[in-house]
Amino acid sequence: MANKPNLKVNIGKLTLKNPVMSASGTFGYGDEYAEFVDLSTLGAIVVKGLSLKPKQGNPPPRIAETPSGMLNAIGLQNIGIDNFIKKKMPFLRTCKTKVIVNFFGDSIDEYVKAAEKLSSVDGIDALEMNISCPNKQEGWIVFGTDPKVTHKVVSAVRSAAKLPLIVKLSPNVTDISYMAQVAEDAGADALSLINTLTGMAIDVQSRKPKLANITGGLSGPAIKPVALRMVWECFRKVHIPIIGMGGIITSDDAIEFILAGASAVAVGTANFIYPGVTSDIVRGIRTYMSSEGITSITDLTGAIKCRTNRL
Amino acid sequence: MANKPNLKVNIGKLTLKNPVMSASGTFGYGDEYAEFVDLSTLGAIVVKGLSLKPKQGNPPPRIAETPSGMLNAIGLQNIGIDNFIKKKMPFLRTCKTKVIVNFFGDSIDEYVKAAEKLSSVDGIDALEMNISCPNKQEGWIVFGTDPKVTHKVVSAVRSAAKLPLIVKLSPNVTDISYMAQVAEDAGADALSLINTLTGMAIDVQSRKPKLANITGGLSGPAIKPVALRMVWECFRKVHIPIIGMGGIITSDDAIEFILAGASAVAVGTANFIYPGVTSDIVRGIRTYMSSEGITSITDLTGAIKCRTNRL
Amino acid sequence: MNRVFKATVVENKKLINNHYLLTLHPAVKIKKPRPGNFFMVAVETGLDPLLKRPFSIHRWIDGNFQLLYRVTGKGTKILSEKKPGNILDILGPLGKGFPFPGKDRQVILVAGGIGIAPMYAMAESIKDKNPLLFYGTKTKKDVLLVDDFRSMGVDLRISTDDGSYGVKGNIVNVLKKYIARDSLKAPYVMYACGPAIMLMKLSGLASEYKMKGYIAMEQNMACGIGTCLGCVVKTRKGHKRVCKEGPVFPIEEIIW
Amino acid sequence: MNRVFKATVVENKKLINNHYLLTLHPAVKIKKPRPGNFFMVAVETGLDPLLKRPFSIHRWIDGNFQLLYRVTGKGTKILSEKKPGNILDILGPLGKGFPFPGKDRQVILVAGGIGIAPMYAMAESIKDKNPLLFYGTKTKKDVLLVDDFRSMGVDLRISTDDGSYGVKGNIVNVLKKYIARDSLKAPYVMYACGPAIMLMKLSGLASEYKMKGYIAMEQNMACGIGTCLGCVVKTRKGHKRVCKEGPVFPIEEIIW
Ligand SMILES: Cc1cc2nc3c(=O)[nH]c(=O)nc-3n(C[C@H](O)[C@H](O)[C@H](O)COP(=O)(O)OP(=O)(O)OC[C@H]3O[C@@H](n4cnc5c(N)ncnc54)[C@H](O)[C@@H]3O)c2cc1C
Ligand SMILES: Cc1cc2nc3c(=O)[nH]c(=O)nc-3n(C[C@H](O)[C@H](O)[C@H](O)COP(=O)(O)OP(=O)(O)OC[C@H]3O[C@@H](n4cnc5c(N)ncnc54)[C@H](O)[C@@H]3O)c2cc1C
Ligand SMILES: Cc1cc2nc3c(=O)[nH]c(=O)nc-3n(C[C@H](O)[C@H](O)[C@H](O)COP(=O)(O)O)c2cc1C
Ligand SMILES: Cc1cc2nc3c(=O)[nH]c(=O)nc-3n(C[C@H](O)[C@H](O)[C@H](O)COP(=O)(O)O)c2cc1C
Ligand code: FES
Ligand code: FES
Repeated sequence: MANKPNLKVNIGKLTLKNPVMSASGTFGYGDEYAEFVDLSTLGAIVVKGLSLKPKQGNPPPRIAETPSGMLNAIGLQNIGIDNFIKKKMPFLRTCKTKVIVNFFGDSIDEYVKAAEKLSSVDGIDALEMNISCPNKQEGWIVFGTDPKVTHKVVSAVRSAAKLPLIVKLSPNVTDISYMAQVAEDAGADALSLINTLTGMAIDVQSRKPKLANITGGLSGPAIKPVALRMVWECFRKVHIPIIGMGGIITSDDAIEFILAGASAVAVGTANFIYPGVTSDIVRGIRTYMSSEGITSITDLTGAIKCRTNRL
Repeated sequence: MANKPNLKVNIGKLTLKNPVMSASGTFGYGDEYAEFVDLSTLGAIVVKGLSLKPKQGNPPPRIAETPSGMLNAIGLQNIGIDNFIKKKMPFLRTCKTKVIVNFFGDSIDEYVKAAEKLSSVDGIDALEMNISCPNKQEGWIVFGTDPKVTHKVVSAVRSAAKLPLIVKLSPNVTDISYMAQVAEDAGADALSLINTLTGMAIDVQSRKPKLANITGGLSGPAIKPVALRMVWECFRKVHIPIIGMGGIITSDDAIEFILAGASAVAVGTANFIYPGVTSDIVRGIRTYMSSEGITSITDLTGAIKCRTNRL
Repeated sequence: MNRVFKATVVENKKLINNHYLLTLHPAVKIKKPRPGNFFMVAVETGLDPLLKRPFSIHRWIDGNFQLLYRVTGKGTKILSEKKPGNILDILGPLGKGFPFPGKDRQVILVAGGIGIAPMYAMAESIKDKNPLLFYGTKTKKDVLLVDDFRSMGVDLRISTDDGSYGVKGNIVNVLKKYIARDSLKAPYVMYACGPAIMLMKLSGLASEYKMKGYIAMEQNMACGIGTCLGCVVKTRKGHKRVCKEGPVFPIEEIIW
Repeated sequence: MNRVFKATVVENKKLINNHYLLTLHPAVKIKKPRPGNFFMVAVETGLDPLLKRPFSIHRWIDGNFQLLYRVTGKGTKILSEKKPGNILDILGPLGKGFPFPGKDRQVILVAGGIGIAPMYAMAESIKDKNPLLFYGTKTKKDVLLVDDFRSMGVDLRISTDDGSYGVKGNIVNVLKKYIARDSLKAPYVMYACGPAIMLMKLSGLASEYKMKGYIAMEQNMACGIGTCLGCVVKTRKGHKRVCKEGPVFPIEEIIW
C-alpha cells in the first residue's frame, strides 16, 4: 500500500494542511457553513471582504443567474473590521483551520490602515488584498487594472502588513501575467486569481438591467476556462504561489487549476449549490492522488503536459 | 391591428432586412445550413474567416466543451479567398440575403491585399475584419489588443477597402470601449463584438490540455454576460453601429444585445445546437415587437432603461 | 439533521394551467418545516440552471412534503417535467417562518396569486382559530384550493381582477373595506404573501390602521443560507437577508 | 425530410455495466440511416451540457431506431437516466456510412469495445455474405450481442484482454494470425470501429497486407454538419471532417 498522499502546501510562509479554501464572499465568515462542512477539513477559510467601516453595499436586486454562472453586485457589504474582530474571530479561532482575511479600502490610506489593524489580530494567518472587485466605481477599478496604481497600493500595504500578503487580481485586463509581475515586484507573497469578470444581464420585459448596479461580477463554472488560462499564463511569469479560482465545482476542476500552476485553490459559487462541496473536493483530490500514485500535491502544481515551445 | 413591425437596420451604408446574421466560423459558407434555414430570412450571412492563401489550421483536437460553452482552436482553417470566390460565391449570390465576408491577414500587407481583392467581388456586401482571433501567435494578437497596431491595420484596410468595413474586436482587453474608439477613429464603419474569450481546459487523466493548441476561444451562452456588458460599454463611447454577439441562443438574448446598444446581432455557437436557430430568432424578435407595440427595431437599440449617472 | 438531502418525486400534479403540486419524499428524516419556511430545490443535474430555486413549504404530510408552484421561467418549466421516481437535490427547511399569533388574536391571512402556497401551511397550523383568508387572483381559473381551505374551517373572501369569481378588484381593497367597516372585533394579526405590489399596498393599509402583521418577501437567491448577501431587502434597520432574517418580516419594517 | 427532429424514448435498457440500448421513436418520418451514419443527440434541456453527443446507428426497426452506448462522462450519464416518454432533440442521420463491399468480396468486420455499436447495423446490411466478425473487449462481461450476431449468420472470433472469453489478447493480433495463415480465400474488404489504438494497429496491418478497408473515426464534435471545422482528422489529403467526409474513411487515408 502506498503512503497516505501528502496534501500540505505552502503559500509563502503560510502552511496549509491541504490546498482547498473558500473564496471570499461566498462563505460568509465561516459560521453559516459549520452545519454543512467540517471546517477543520479545509486548508483555509477566506472570509468576506472587510473594510475599516461597515458598508451597506448596493441596493437589490443584487444577483442574477446566467448560463452556468451568476452575476453579483453585492457591492462589498460587510460588518467592518471592528465588528469582525469582536463578533466573528472568536468562532474562527476554534475552527482548526487557517484564517485568511480578505480586505479592501477606498484609498491607499484605507488599505494601509486596514492591513495594519488586521496584522495585529490574533488568529488571522494571512491577508488577501482585494484590488479587483468589479462592482466599484471607475476610480476604484484602477487599483486592479492600472499597473502603476497597482504597484503603489500593493507596495504601501506590503510595508504595513505583518502577515503573508496575497494579492487578488482582476481578470478584466489585457495581460494578467503582467499585472501578476507588478504585484510580485511590489512585494506580494502570493496571488489569488481570478476575481469575477464584469458582466451584465437585461430583463427584456421591463427593459431594465437585472441588477440594480447595472453591471456585476460573473462567477461560476461559466468562467472556469478563462480562469484556468489565466492561472497558466501567470504561473510561467511569476515565482510566487498562485491560488487558483473561478468555477471550481468538483475535485477534477480543482486538479485542473493545480496542473495549470496553482499551489492552492479557492471554491466560490459552488458553495451556494452544494454547501458541503469544499470538503468533498479535499476528499476527491486525495482519491485522485492515491489512484494516480502521487505522494505530494506539490508534484502536481504546474504539471500539465504540453509542448513548452508556446511561452 | 398594428402595422407589421419594421426590422430593417442600417450598418453604415449597408441595409439589412433584419438585424440577425450568422457569426463568422459557425455557419461555414452558408451552404451547409440551407437545409435547415431559409437563408433568405436572415439579415446577412457572415462567412468563415478567409485569408489570401488557404490555411490548414491547427491540429486536432480542436474543440472541447465547457459549462454552457465551448472552446475552439480551429486556427482559422479556410479554403482561401480565390477558392471562396470560385466555389462558394455562386451559391451565396442566390441566397437573397446580404453577404458579409470575414477575413484576416498575417501582416498589414496581407490584410490590405485581402481587402482589395474582396472589394471587387460581385455579390459581397461588406467586409468584416478579424483582428481578434485568440488562436494565433502572440505577434498576431497585438492587432486586436495594442491600440497603436489596431489603428495602423484598420487605417490601412480602410484605405484599401471599397466596401463597408466592420472591425471585429477582441474581448481580451482591459477597456474594450477604448479599442472601439480607436477602430472608429481609424475609419471603421461598424464594430462586431465580441470575438471569443481566451480560455483553456485540461484533461486530468492524461494531464494534457484538451486542445492541441493548449488555449482556445470560449464561446456560447457562458460568455453572454461579458459580451452584453461590452456592447453596452462601447455603445456609449462610439457613434458607429455595433453588431453584438456572444452566447445568443434565443430571441430574448438577441433583444438583450439590442437593448444594450447593438444595431444588429450575430449568432454563433447556437447554430451547432439548433441548426435552424437564426431564423427562429428573427421570428422571435418580430413577435416581441408586435406584443410590445414596437414599430421599428431601431427604436430598441440602446433602449435599456437605467439610471444614466453611471457612464 | 442535515438540511442537505435528496428527495424522490412521488407526484407532480398539474392543478390548473401552469400551477403544479409537487409531492416529495425525502431520502432521510428531515426537520419539520414551519409555515413560512422554504426549501431550495435543484431542478437539473447539469450546471444550467446553476442555482437552486426557492419554494415555500405548502403542506407536510407524515414526513413527505408538498410544494405548490407556478411555472414562470426556465427552472420551474424543467421542474414541471419531473416524473415520479426522479430524484432532486434539496436544501432546507430554511429561513424564519411566520411567528405564531398571540393567544387571543384573531388571524387574517392575505394571499395574492401563488402567494397562496405558504398560506395553506399557515392556515393549517392555526386552524383552530378559524382564520379569515383574503385571497386575490387574476381570474376564476387561477383560484386554487377553495374546498381545502373551507374544509379546514377557514373563512374565505375571494376577489379576482376581472370579477369572474368573488368580488371584482384588488384583494387589498376588499380587506380595507372589511377593516374600515370595523368588522374585526378583537385585536388581530395579519400574515400575507403575494406579489410585491400587493405587499406594498398592504403596508400602506397597515400603517393607516396600525395593523400588526407579517409578510413573506421574495428576492433572487443564490445560497439560501445567508452567505452570499444576494437576497437583501431594504428595511428600517438596513439591508436584511430574505433567506436568513426573512422571508417573513414584520410589515412595518420593510422600506418600499 | 428534415434532419432536425424530436424522438420519444421507447426503452433505455441497461445491457451490462455502463452499456445501454436506447430505442427511440422519431416524431416525424426520418431518412433511413445507413450503417456508419450517426445521430447527434441532445441529452439535456438546459444549456449544460451544451453540445449534442454523436452516436452511431445501431439498429433500425420499422422506423424506430436504436443506439447502443457506453457511459463515459457527463452526457452519457445523463442519457442513461432517461425514462420512456422522455423526449430528445436529435439531428441526423449524418456523415458518410460504410460503402457497400464489391459483389464478390468477402467481408471482415472488426470491433473493439463499444465499436460494436455500428457493426451490428453493418453486419445486418450484408448478412447474406456471412461476414466474419473479429470482436475484442477487455473482459468477458463486456462482450455484447453474441447471440444476435450468431443468429444473423455472422462468424464470430472473440478476444478479451484478460482471456476470460475467447482468445486472450488483442483482437488485431487475432486478425493478423488469421490473415497470415492465409485463411481468406477470396479478395476481401474490412470494416472496423473501435478505440484509436486499435484502428492505428489495424492500419499497420492493412499496409503490411495491402488490405482494403474502411474505419470509423471519432473526434470531439460541435456541429455534426461540417461547419465548425472542429472534428478534423489528419489525412493524406489534409484535414478532413469526421462528421462530413467521415466518420468512415479508407484505412490508408488516415495519418496517425
Ligand atoms: C422564499 C421564497 C419562497 C418562494 N415560494 C414559492 C412557492 O411556494 N411557489 C412558487 O411558485 N414560487 C415561489 N417562489 C418564487 C420562485 O422561487 C420563483 O418563481 C422561481 O425561482 C422562478 O424560477 P424560474 O427558473 O422558473 O424563473 P427564472 O426567471 O428563469 O429564474 C431566474 C433566476 O431568478 C430567480 N428568481 C426568479 N424569480 C424569482 C422570485 N420571484 N423569487 C426568487 N427568485 C426568483 C431564480 O432563483 C433564478 O435564479 C418563492 C420565492 C422565494 C424567495
Ligand atoms: C461518429 C461517432 C459515433 C459514435 N458512436 C458511438 C456509439 O454508437 N456508442 C457510444 O457509446 N459512443 C459513440 N461515440 C462516442 C460518444 O460520442 C462519446 O462517448 C460521448 O460523446 C461522450 O459523451 P460524455 O458527455 O459522456 O463524455 P464527456 O467526456 O463528458 O464529453 C465531453 C465532450 O467531449 C466530446 N466527446 C467525448 N468523447 C468523445 C468521443 N469519443 N467522440 C466524440 N466526442 C467525444 C463530447 O461530444 C463532449 O463535447 C461516437 C462518437 C463519434 C464521433
Ligand atoms: C456573491 C459573491 C461575493 C463575492 N465577494 C467577494 C469579496 O468580498 N471579495 C473578493 O475578493 N471576492 C469576492 N467574490 C469573488 C470570489 O471570491 C471569486 O473570486 C469568484 O467568485 C470566482 O470564483 P467562483 O467562480 O468559484 O465563484 C465574490 C463572489 C461572489 C459570487
Ligand atoms: C468554431 C468557431 C469558429 C470561429 N471562427 C471565426 C472566424 O473564422 N472569424 C471570426 O471573426 N470569428 C470566429 N469565431 C467567433 C464567432 O464568430 C463569435 O464571435 C463567437 O463565437 C461568439 O459568439 P457565440 O457565442 O454566439 O458563438 C468562431 C467561433 C467558433 C465557435
Ligand atoms: S440567498 Fe444568499 S444571503 Fe440570502
Ligand atoms: S463537428 Fe463541426 S465540422 Fe464536424
